[in-house]
Amino acid sequence: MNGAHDLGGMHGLGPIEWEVDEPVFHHEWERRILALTLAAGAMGKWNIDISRHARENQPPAQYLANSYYQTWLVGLEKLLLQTGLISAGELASGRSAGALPDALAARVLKADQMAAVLSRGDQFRMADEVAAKFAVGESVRVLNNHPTHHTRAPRYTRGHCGVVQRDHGVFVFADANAQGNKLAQHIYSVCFPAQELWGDAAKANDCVYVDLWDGHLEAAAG
Amino acid sequence: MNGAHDLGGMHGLGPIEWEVDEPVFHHEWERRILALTLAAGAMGKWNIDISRHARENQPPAQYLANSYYQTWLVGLEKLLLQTGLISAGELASGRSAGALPDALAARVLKADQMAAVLSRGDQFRMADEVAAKFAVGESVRVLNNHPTHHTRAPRYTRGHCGVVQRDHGVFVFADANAQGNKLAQHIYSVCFPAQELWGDAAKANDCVYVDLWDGHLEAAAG
Amino acid sequence: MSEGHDHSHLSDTELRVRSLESLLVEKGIVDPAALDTVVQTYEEKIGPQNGARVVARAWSEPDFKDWLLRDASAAIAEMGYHGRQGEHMNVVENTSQVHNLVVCTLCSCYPWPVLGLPPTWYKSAPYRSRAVIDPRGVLREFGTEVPDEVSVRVWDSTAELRYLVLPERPLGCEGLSQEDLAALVTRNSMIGVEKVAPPKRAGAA
Amino acid sequence: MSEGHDHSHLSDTELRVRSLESLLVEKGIVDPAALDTVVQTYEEKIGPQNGARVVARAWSEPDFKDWLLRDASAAIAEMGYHGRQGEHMNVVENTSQVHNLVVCTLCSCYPWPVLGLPPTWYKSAPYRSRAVIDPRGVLREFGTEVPDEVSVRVWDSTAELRYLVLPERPLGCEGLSQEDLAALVTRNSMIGVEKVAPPKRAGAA
Repeated sequence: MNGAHDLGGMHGLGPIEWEVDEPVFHHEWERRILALTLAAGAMGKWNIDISRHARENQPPAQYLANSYYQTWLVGLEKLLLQTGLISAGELASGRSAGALPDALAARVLKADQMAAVLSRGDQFRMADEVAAKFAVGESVRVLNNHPTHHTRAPRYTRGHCGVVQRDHGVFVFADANAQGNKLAQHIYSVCFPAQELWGDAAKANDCVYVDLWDGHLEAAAG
Repeated sequence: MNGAHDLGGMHGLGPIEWEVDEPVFHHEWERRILALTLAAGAMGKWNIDISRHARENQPPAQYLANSYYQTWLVGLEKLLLQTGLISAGELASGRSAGALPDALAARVLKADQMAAVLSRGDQFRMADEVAAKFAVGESVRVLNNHPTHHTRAPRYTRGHCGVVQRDHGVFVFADANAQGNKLAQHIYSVCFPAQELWGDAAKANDCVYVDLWDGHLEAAAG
Repeated sequence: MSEGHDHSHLSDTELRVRSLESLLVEKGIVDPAALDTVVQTYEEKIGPQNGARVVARAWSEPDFKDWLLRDASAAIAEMGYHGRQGEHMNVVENTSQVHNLVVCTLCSCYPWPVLGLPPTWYKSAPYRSRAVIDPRGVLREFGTEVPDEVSVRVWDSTAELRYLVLPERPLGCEGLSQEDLAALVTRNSMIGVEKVAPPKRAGAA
Repeated sequence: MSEGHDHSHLSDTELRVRSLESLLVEKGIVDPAALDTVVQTYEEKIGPQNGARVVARAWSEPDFKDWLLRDASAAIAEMGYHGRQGEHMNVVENTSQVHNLVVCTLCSCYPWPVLGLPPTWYKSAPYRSRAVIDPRGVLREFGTEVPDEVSVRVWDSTAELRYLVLPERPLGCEGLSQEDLAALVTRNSMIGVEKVAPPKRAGAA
């Protein structure tokens, strides 16, 4: 979706407010929403792309006004409701209206399992043997598509040409994964000259590298 | 500027909430800010493009949360301060700290003059004899520029090709006018096939017409 | 955001506008009577009835219609409609093959002398964002279904040209006066989000 | 918006989070001890000191540096750093000709196992919007001037690949242990918004 989250190239968002010796968290509730999000995610009811979409798919004024962890809260509430893990009544009251079914309860991570899960991480590579559509050195163009669903091709790359700099291998395609479909595609690191993206005001020797899937690209004249 | 005001093609902004038998104004303050804006504008301290930029150049979250007339209020306060017609202290207190200089006071419109000004309108055409850079029927590409200043070339047209459908003649160039520079340029109605702008999901027989100046365009291969 | 928050926000706005008005009046930057003139002009005098008369005349007088499509500013001015935000007019004609829709994606430009001030939805982010990328979806939201074989032309008012849609004259208008025809023409049909409905026949339910 | 409004908004958030936590615990969706494990992991165990050790080793051991640039995931895992948000690592090297900068314009992807959780500015709209269109302006805001003849390469983390910048080893590091070298390496230098400063000499002001 062409949402407010797709920030690359936007103007008017003000100076970068960096903080010396910034703490990891600024508020206790930030610790809690990080932990709740990772723990609830372990139930396996959604994947990372569904979760990204839940966060980005907010009214743009709200997305831009929210802090990072406020957006995590919005996303988690939405995912818990969408998947039926909690009901709207439970969310409003903060009280459970019934225990979790046994099959789900069995998936709840204990502390030691959690440590193992964080240390192992997730698996986004896929074992499928999929031929690469593009070769390193090839010129590609990002398809000028504007889907309303989740996509990882930023708007500032659409319709622009770059060169495949590296083939990262076969991964799950995020745009489809956000809709619950597992497609195996190559991801490429595509190098875009800054002037191709932003015009002559950009510097001739600068460039932007973007990781894009087969589904985002078409061959371009070299 | 690539601001939140440049809304063409954005998703996630919700349904269109139209109202049956909508009144011209919903609040008394809307009447007042409309009138104040037109009356203060008559002092000639800014032009329409400076005024548009004052409105659009707000923090994006604020721009999107504000109603139309709230944005007019933000714009007018900013213009009055920038041009020195009022001081920050006067704005904060709502009380005048000194009378207007005579030269400015002479420009204040009385009621009958206001009626004439509204009925006459403004003049955006320029008498300059400027050769058209493009002919009707010619293919043009919108320059892929991303200036931080005011521009009337929407982001969704940048880098895209269309055909000059009509030459409207010579007008003041908005992008420069917003910076106080009067440049005379032709404006063209450029027809973009919807698929050129939005990809294959758009309908083949739909199109978008955008009014663009010489300064926004370059020749494209037919 | 709660309703409560929204209301307090609106009344902050109200206070800011009142304070600004009293400052500008006290400082002599604006004349109170001139402010009233502005409000009266756009609340009472100028509105879509002007555009409706232009449309009705174009439906009735082929020469006027030709003029209107060729030089809208002059043809409209001849009917007495001119001025701010309508200095440079263009009229685009709906036909059986073409449906036109007007938007201003960058702000909310609108032809004031013929349509008055724009309605809230025209100025809203949902309309401005979607009219160019999903015009048929927008039209559907207004109950207007445009057949696939008809081209939709969207006019984004990015410059000082202002657009008025000349809707198709509905069937069943034979013998109607220009005044009766004008009464059929809605503001929305001149923006292009709906069509003009045929006249209700006397005695029909 | 006033300060007061902002505070009440934050405490709304606090209440919502507390209510959600007590619901999820009561319903058995999360285990309270597992929540504490998450917080401890990212607040106490994992942070930029991990990445700094990777950098110091790459500065000290040419074979490790080659491995790191060729297969970052494996080289970094060998040092014991792996897991969530660092499954597929890439290391990009700053040289006298190239300066690298990492961003995630679409959300805030960041290599957690080597840098910990991202700082607020990295997740903010100002950084995410400008890093790709005006990287030199962003660098200047961090006090980093990149000469015109040096290429700036921006890495937008749009997929599940995570980026770590290998900064240039500063002058004056002769004889420093890997531990001393690691102490020079800042989080910001591994995102690419600053360079690593040379060590302060003993006795220098």
